[in-house]
Amino acid sequence: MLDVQGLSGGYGGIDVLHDVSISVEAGETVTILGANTAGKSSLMRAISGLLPRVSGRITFIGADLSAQAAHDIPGLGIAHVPEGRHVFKEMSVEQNLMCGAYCARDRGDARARLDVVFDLFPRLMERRKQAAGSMSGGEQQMVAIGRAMMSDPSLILMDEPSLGLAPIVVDSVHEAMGRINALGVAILLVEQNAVMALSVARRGYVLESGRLVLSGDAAALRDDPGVKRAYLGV
Amino acid sequence: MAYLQAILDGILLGGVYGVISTGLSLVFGVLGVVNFAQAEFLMVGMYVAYFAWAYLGLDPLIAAPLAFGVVFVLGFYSQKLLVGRVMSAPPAAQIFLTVGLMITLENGALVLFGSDFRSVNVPYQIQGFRLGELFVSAPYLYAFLWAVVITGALWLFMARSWTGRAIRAVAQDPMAATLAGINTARTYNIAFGLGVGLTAFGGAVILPYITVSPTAGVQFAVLMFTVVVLGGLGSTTGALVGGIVVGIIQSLSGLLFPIQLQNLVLFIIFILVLALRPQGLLKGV
Amino acid sequence: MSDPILSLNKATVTFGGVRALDDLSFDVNRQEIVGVIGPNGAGKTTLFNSLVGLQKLRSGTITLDGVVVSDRKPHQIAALGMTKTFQNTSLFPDMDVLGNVTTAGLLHHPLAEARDKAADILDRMRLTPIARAGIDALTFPQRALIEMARAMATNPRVLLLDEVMAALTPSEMDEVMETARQLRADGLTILVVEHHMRAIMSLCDRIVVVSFGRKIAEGTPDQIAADPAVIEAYLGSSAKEKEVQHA
Amino acid sequence: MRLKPTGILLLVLFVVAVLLPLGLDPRGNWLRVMGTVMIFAAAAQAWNIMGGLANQVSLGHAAFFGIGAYVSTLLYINFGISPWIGMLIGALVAAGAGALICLPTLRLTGHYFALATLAFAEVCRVIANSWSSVTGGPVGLTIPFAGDAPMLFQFRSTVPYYYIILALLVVVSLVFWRIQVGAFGYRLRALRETPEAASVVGVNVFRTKMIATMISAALTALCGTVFVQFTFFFDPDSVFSLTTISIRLAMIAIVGGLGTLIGPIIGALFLLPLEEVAITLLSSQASGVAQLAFGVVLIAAILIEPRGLVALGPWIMRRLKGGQPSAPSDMTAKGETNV
Repeated sequence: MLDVQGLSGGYGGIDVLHDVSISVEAGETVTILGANTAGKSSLMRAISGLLPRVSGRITFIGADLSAQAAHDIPGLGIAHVPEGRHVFKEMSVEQNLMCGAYCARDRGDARARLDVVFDLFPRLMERRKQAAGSMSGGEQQMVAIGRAMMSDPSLILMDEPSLGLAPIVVDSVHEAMGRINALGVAILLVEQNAVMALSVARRGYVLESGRLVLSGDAAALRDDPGVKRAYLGV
Repeated sequence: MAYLQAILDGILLGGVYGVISTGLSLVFGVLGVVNFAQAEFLMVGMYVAYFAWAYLGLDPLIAAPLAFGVVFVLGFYSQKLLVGRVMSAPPAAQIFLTVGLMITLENGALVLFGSDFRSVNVPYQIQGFRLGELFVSAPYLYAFLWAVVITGALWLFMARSWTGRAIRAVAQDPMAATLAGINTARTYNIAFGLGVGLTAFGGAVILPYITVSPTAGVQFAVLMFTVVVLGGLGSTTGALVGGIVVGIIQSLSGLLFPIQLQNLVLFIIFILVLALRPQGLLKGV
Repeated sequence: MSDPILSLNKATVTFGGVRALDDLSFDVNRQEIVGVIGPNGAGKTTLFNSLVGLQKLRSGTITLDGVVVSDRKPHQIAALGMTKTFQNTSLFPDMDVLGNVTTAGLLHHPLAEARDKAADILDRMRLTPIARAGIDALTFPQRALIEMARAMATNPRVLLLDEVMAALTPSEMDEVMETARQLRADGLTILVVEHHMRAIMSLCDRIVVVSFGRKIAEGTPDQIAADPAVIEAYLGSSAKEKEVQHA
Repeated sequence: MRLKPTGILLLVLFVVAVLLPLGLDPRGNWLRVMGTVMIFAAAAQAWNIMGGLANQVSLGHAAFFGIGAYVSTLLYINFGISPWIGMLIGALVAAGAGALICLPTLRLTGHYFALATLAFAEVCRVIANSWSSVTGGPVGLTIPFAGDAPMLFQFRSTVPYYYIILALLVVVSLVFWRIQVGAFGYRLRALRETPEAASVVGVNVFRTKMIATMISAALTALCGTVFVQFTFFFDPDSVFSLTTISIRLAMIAIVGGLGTLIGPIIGALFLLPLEEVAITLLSSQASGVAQLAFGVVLIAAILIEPRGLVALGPWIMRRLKGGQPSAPSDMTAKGETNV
């Protein structure tokens, strides 16, 4: 479904990605592992059109993404939950979610989709009128994921969804991912918490300094010394 | 009683200040650009309403939506063709661009319309209502009511419409807005048009009690900035409250100080607020 | 051999309700190279900003060679001998490389001397060929090296290096590490925040591990690499497991 | 190396300026115009210390300009103190005002700072208009005529004024240059975009900005005094004006080239005669045409080349050397628009 071939790119004169190729099949969960500054977030940003300079080929269900403006990409069915959540702080939970439906293929569906999200995160239903900025990190993460789900995506990019969250909250985010995947939405996950990521994902890629160094089944990666090395350097 | 009357006048005046300043606040809140030319768009709105009255016989209150429309288009393209091109430039470039726009609009009006002071003639111009011992001037009251209506309309638009939501989303987090599929550049154009359009609307409704000339905007410039800074740059509800506060201050200081010093009071408030609470007095209250 | 030049005592910083630094205490000895590591968002950059005075502590103190510096301004702390480099670099864009380093030299020298000193530092770091280059023209590794050169020009006694090795090639990294060791031999104390574990393990005498603003481990590189709490903080674990309290 | 052509150009301009009165009718309009050009070049140069080197864009320099004008004139009218001395006192007062405005506004940057300085100048204007017993109010002040009295800063001919103004421009430019190349200039440039990095390597950001503001204010006040000695008459709306002083100073610097020594000189030489010509040519037209052109030029200058006319220098040099004009197309467009 998503096919990235020979992707390089970066900011200004500096390349942070070098010849990266990955793919995601429909309905599958794939994780990208690697230490900080390995280029994981940049890869995500390249897919959703936010990386200023990109070369290589990115196609999504046959459409060439590099020809699209960043704001047109969500409409094609790719939602991106950015690192740091980026909720609209001064809007209520419900308004945040509605913004997510801005690009949906059928806006008339927005109310119905709201129910899907509330089903996913009952907590958001309870807090629907609360300003998103006043919520806890975990709740904000739910808002961010819920907002992404509002656009009725077929692929969702999640960048560090457990960053800075307490363990118990990480657990519920983890759980939600399973339920989202069960709805038929493919997930591309970037996660510092490698153990968690590999327990959710079917396959994984390992990036080191912007280059792909390892890929394979989650189970195989879990025992691969290369993963530990990429993180701890030992 | 004189004080009560002054407060009443101040509220009526302040409601209009609120609408005028809401436009400025909207532009800043969404684009992060202080539009030094905002007051000149007010002047343009006044001229639109004036000519609608002179040639079409329209009451300025009826022509106000027309003023909004014309200035919206003007603003949309000002943003698209001019301001939008320096959005990522340092503030100095933005400041000078809007200052250039200010000079251009003011003198463009001077070239086109001459320096004459023009005023409209409407039947309710000198009418009023008695409220016990208080006097309510009809044109002030109508302008105030219109201001309240348009503010309500703006509020509904921002809360309910897709475009309104997009504007707020872009204002709060452009990156997340892009990821939600919102075209930020287009949203900026709309927000700028909306902001200057609202200010122009305010210019039209005050035409029954004020004269228009190419320099008509200037007297509102510092006033607008004071209102907006008082209410918190970027906060539209703050601008409305700030407008009424400034209206009352201005009206009361008219009782206490000679006319020339009225503005001084405003300026001093302005500098003090900037210095002590640049995020605005009303924000977070 | 406990001779701390820098001491943190229960340093706490909060943003909103979040505790970015939470009762953090540790010492750095003279001429030591100490690494600070921890997962993203652990508070490492906040820690460095607090040390140089860019971030005020909510409570606790920071002492530099017996002087309490946690209530001082950044330029005063620089004058007392502690400065830092910036992650992702924050060079002065309106000056060339030499100008950047010279400006820092002005802290203790008049202009002409500061310029000579800057040229000398650039020479020692083998950066003379780019001394007249504008900042825009530099690659990221070059910028990181200029950050170091600029910090050196303030004659620091304690130098904080914030991710200078990100995006360096292995040989460039070796060069930076060699420079750091040389500086230490000349009497400097160095604190390093780095994601690159291999570099930090081979460079540092001691490592402090921070997670959620708290110190979760402290020790030699070998001790740290074997520490289960550290491995958990980095690689994560099943969320059900209790957080391991490490003494 | 890059300074060399600029240095030669400045030298040429200086020599031309020195010789100019020999060629122009001493009673004619053009000598007065050139005097005005140089006053505004000097004031814009003073503005440039703050706006260009420290990147603190002030839209309120009329405050300092007007303070210079009022202090020296009031001291002369009321106490008979020579404007030569009043000018220095005015500069001190303006420096004090600069420090005063710095205290509350120093944390402000960009738009907020521009707004605060704008309001400060407006406060000065309103006070001057209202405090009639001292300032004469909106009627303005006329400097009593004393004939040829060099000690009192008065001359019958325009020529001495012309040379005094030239000297003023040279002094302000030297101060600017000294700051630009000196240690202080390093500190200013360091803090303009990256104040945190500057402070971490030892720059006292507060003090540095404050001193820059005081110097800039004092020099602007000197220009204010000289300006009113030159025009004999002024009122609050002319010396404290937002458009004809505050914005004009900023505009001259930005059109010429922000933060450069030659920028304000080029900017003034370009804009003021343009304005003069426009007024002369278009006097039969509706008023406002010249100002309109001003606004358009300002917008065009920012959109086409935010670095100002100075950025054209290298392009012109390449053309002069006969090299292939490898300038990108927007450079060509700029050449046609501005030159």
